[in-house]
Amino acid sequence: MSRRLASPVTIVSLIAVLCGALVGHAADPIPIGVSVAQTGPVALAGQEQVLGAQIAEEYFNKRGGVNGRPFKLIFQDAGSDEATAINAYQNQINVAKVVAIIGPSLSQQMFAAGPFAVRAKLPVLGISTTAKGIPQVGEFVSRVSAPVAIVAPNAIKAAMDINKNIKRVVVLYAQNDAFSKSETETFQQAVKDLHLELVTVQTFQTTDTDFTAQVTNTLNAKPDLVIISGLQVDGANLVKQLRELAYKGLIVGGNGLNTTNIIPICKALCDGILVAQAYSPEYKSKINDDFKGIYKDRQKKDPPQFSAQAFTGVQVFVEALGALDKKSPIAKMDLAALRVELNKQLIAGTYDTPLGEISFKASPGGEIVQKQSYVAQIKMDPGGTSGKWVYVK
Amino acid sequence: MPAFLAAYDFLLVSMVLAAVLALSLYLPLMAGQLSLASPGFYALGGYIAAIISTKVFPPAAGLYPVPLVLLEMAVAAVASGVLGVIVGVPALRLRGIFLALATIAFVEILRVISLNLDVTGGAIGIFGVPQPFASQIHYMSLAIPLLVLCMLFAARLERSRTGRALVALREDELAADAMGVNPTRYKVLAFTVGAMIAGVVGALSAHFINTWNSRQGTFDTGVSLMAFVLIGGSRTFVGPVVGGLVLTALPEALRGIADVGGLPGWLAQFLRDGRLIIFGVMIALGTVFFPHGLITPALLERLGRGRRHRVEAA
Amino acid sequence: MSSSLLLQQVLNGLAIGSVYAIFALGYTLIFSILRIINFTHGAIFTLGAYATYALTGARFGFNGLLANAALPLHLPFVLALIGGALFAAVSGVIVERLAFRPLRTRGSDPLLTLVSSLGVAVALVNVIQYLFGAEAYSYPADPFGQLPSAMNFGTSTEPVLVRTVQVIIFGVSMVVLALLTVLMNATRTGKALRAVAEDTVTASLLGINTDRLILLTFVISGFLGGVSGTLIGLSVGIAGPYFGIAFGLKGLAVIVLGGLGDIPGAVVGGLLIGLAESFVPAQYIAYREAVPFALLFVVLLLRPQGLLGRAVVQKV
Amino acid sequence: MSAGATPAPLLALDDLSIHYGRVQALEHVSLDVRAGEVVTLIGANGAGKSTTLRSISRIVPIHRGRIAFDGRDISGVRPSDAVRMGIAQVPEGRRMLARQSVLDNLLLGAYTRSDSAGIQADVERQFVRFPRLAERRRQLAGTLSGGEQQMLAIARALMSRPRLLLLDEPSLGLAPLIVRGIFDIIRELHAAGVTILLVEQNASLALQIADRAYVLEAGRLTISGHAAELLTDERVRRAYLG
Repeated sequence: MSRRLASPVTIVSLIAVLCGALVGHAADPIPIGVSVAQTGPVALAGQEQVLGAQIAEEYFNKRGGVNGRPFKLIFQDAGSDEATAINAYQNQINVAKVVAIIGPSLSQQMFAAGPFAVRAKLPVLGISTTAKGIPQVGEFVSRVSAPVAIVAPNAIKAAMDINKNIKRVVVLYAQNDAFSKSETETFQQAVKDLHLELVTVQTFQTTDTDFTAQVTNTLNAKPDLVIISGLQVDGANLVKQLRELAYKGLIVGGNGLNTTNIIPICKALCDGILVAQAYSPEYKSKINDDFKGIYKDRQKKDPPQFSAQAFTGVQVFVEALGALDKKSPIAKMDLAALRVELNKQLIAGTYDTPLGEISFKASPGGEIVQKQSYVAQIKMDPGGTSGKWVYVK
Repeated sequence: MPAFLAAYDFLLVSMVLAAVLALSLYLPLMAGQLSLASPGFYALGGYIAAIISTKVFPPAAGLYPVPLVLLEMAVAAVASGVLGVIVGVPALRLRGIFLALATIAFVEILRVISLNLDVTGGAIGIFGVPQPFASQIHYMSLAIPLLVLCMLFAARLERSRTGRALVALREDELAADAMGVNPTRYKVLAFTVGAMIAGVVGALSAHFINTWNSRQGTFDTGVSLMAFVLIGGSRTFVGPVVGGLVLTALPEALRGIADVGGLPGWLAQFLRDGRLIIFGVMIALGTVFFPHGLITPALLERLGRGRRHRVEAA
Repeated sequence: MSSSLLLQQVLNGLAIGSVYAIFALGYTLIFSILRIINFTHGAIFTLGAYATYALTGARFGFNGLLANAALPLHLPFVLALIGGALFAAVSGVIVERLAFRPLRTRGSDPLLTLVSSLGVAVALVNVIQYLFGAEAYSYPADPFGQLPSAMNFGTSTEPVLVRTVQVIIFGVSMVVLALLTVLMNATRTGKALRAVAEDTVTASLLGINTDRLILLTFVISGFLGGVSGTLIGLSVGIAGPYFGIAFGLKGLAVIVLGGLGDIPGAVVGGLLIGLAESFVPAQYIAYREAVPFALLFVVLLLRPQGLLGRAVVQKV
Repeated sequence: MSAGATPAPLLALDDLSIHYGRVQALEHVSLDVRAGEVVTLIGANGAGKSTTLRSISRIVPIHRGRIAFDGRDISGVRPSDAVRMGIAQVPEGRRMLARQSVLDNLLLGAYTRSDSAGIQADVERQFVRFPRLAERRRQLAGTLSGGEQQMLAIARALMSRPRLLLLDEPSLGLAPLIVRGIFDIIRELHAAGVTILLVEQNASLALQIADRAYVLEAGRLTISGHAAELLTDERVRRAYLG
């Protein structure tokens, strides 16, 4: 937004804020935008994110919101494409006048919409945008979704602990997915660093349903370990088909497989997948127990990573707003100043979230620093209908 | 008004760009050729601009120079034109649905190539495309002239000998051939100009949406363009322009309506979550109630005549 | 290449191809009659898969209007499959009434029918999401009883494995092909359908109620779409509302390769594309996705009537 | 309406107007055909002759006027019902179902009937009438010669046991010898009592076999009368027989 346009907007919002202050402003909920994919092919992720965010909204408001003042989430569908994400952002920034935005769901969408937040100077938080380059979009763009650099090698090491004779590795990834593409680069580097032999790299598409060609190529390469970077549905189908066609070795799944949603697809065949996790439902902490409890109560299963990250996104903003309010009361700030200060506070803070303790790097601003990372193995019940993650390390 | 512009600057420019892109599909359709190749050239143009502006000219502080954007647009036009001829000459021997399918294949092949090349950044694409303007609305200074130029071109074309030849081809290729219209030449011409327009729009769009990747300019885009042209009206260049403007705005308008206060909660909720259901139904209904599109030459004639002689119109 | 690998790749190709083929059959049937591409086929295919899921009495997921709801009945899988296919057939009828017939009776530009079918497809996909959410669903395990997950077509030392569900899909698509061939060539209705396909006006002049036969085509196509949606869902789960849409684009390549509107051609086209995909060398797998479209492009330029097809009258 | 105190006509067109878009194809056309008659409609190319037949078969919409068949208004029925009521058409250009066999073309001609024994008998009857078709019964209709296709088109139309046969330009594109054969058949059908409305560009041929005739010019009926009279009518001679 240009200065010329911004200034009238600022004046208008300033007046609005002042008027609001006169009529019991403190009770007005603080608007926080949530723009994730509620329509289009990415909606699977988006719907889980909405659930997580909604739980956070209730949970934190029940605990007094922002120092006694409630906040409310404004949902604007960011769709599954770049243009819709930008339109949602513009709506959040200029119409709903939110203090901060959570989302969009895809890294590519953040590359498109992020600069709009940078120009409007309001903090936005990626909750599932893991491609490299997200915090570099600019000041005001942060994320709570860890790029896989640390977790991925750990998963391979865990596999090597289980099977000491691993030498030959096949890597498969969804080539049309930015997250998988970023993740596989990390995995492939880790394979080389660990002096394993990368015998073949096979690609697929997230929209694929048949993987027999890739499975045949994989089996021909006689691997000891298979590493898969994909999203939940394609990833789980690939696992299923690998197992059905008699692959017996270990499987390491990327972060895309870190969801209970894969269980209905690969059922008993999910057993034994090692998953590099940015979130684990097994992580023990007060906040995660609370979150997991509410989620399980509603959905009768463990929360998936997308929901946990969305919850975390809301939590981070709420706590940052609270901390900021204690330094200088936010009710007295105009919207523009509040947004800028909130961003500073956001990056300065440390948060105890369901993902574990997180904070942000100062450079590049907004990159997540996540204390915990997990490698877990899926243990399926004998019936093959339910299963759980068991920590490996 | 400034508040409106701030909220909808992106949408307004998108609408104009969609209208231009719709014209790129309309031109071959003037000659009766349903080509869905435009998204491919659009994608190509976007990659050209994104690569030039992020890799050839290293990013510098401040705004990206507008002349360089114009240069990228020119490069995109030339590249799309050349590719247009290469693809067009063999493909335009096909007619009807076969041409549509061949061009869909062309777009898919380009998509897979862009997923595999290093220079295009695979699925992640190219990001951080520099901005030539401080505000999105300033993109209008390029988008509007582009639209006007394309409309003028289309308007002139419709009245020219070439335009009549194209229409003759649409009505009856054999007859047109017999009349001395060289079908291949005119079809390739219309196709190539359409390709160049799409490439130019792509180049501008890469800056406009800050990033470019293999999800831009796919089959889905082609489908939208086809809806723009046919719902808008495929017998005059005004049709695609109106179609592009209206249909781009429609989903966002539905979002806006949902935000208007006073609606019952369930209705607002449905408008928000079911936006695309309504959009789809409206497209289907549009074809039923406007079988020749929203804008037809007859309508334009009536509007024009109505202003002059009401009596004659009767 | 070893003979067992060759056999493996051939079988893989046939297995993938039969999925394409069974999807494409309903697609090409509509084309053969109306000379237009019915973009709603992917959505109807998806609807069929969801309907079967509902009829088994399974519970819906955590999103959408019907979250956690379930039908109060528990049909055995085969009955649910038939019920799901019937549901898809009824959906086909509704689609024909809403998106196709009004345009036909107004004599509008056939291109417009493409657009209206696209509009309906967008609406249907989003209705599905609105009702059932975007998550993946999968059918209960072992719907056909205890079958091994794969069958061995090789020796015990050099196994050549094919997933059982793909063998089933292959079998079903062959049976469907045979039934359709008999229907089209040996029955009065089939001959009338072919007459409508060849020349609607002449068919009318012979006393054939073309509207009714077109409707029947949508019934058959919808039924086939429903069956194939369920079968493919059995193989890979229902991957959300866009499940069928992903097949739609590749389905186009399939039906062109076989000759647009040609019923055996759709099966041959599907199998050929499956084979072509399975023979992509491992190191070029990244370009596999382009193979059907490269084939489509080349076939169109060299033989627009398809590999099996005869020259067709081009409408659109 | 026109001549005769004879009983109600089998077919009556009353003030029929049809337009395609803005182009007026027929204006205020009224004509009738009585049972057992051969009536011919002659006129130049584009005068609206085929449109008249197509409107009777109900494949073009009517904008004004009405069509009565056997005393019933059929303006609103669908084409398949018109066939069911007894109106069969041999369309211009013959319009074979080129990809089906001769036999299947015939069987489809009987689509509105369900008496399989009767249909079988009628197929044999057509093969007696057109021995050439009997020889080629398994052949695809598209492979027949022009004359054979015309025979098949007529035979196919007769398969519905029509009470009114509409013939659209049966001589079109055929060699004179074959045309003569086709007209012999029309004469035979007339003798057998089939009611025929014949559209023909070859006016002299048509007038020779018809009982009555109408002349259509630019969508309007201009002259009508007994065929024999029209053969000698100066205006007709100059315009159509010259």
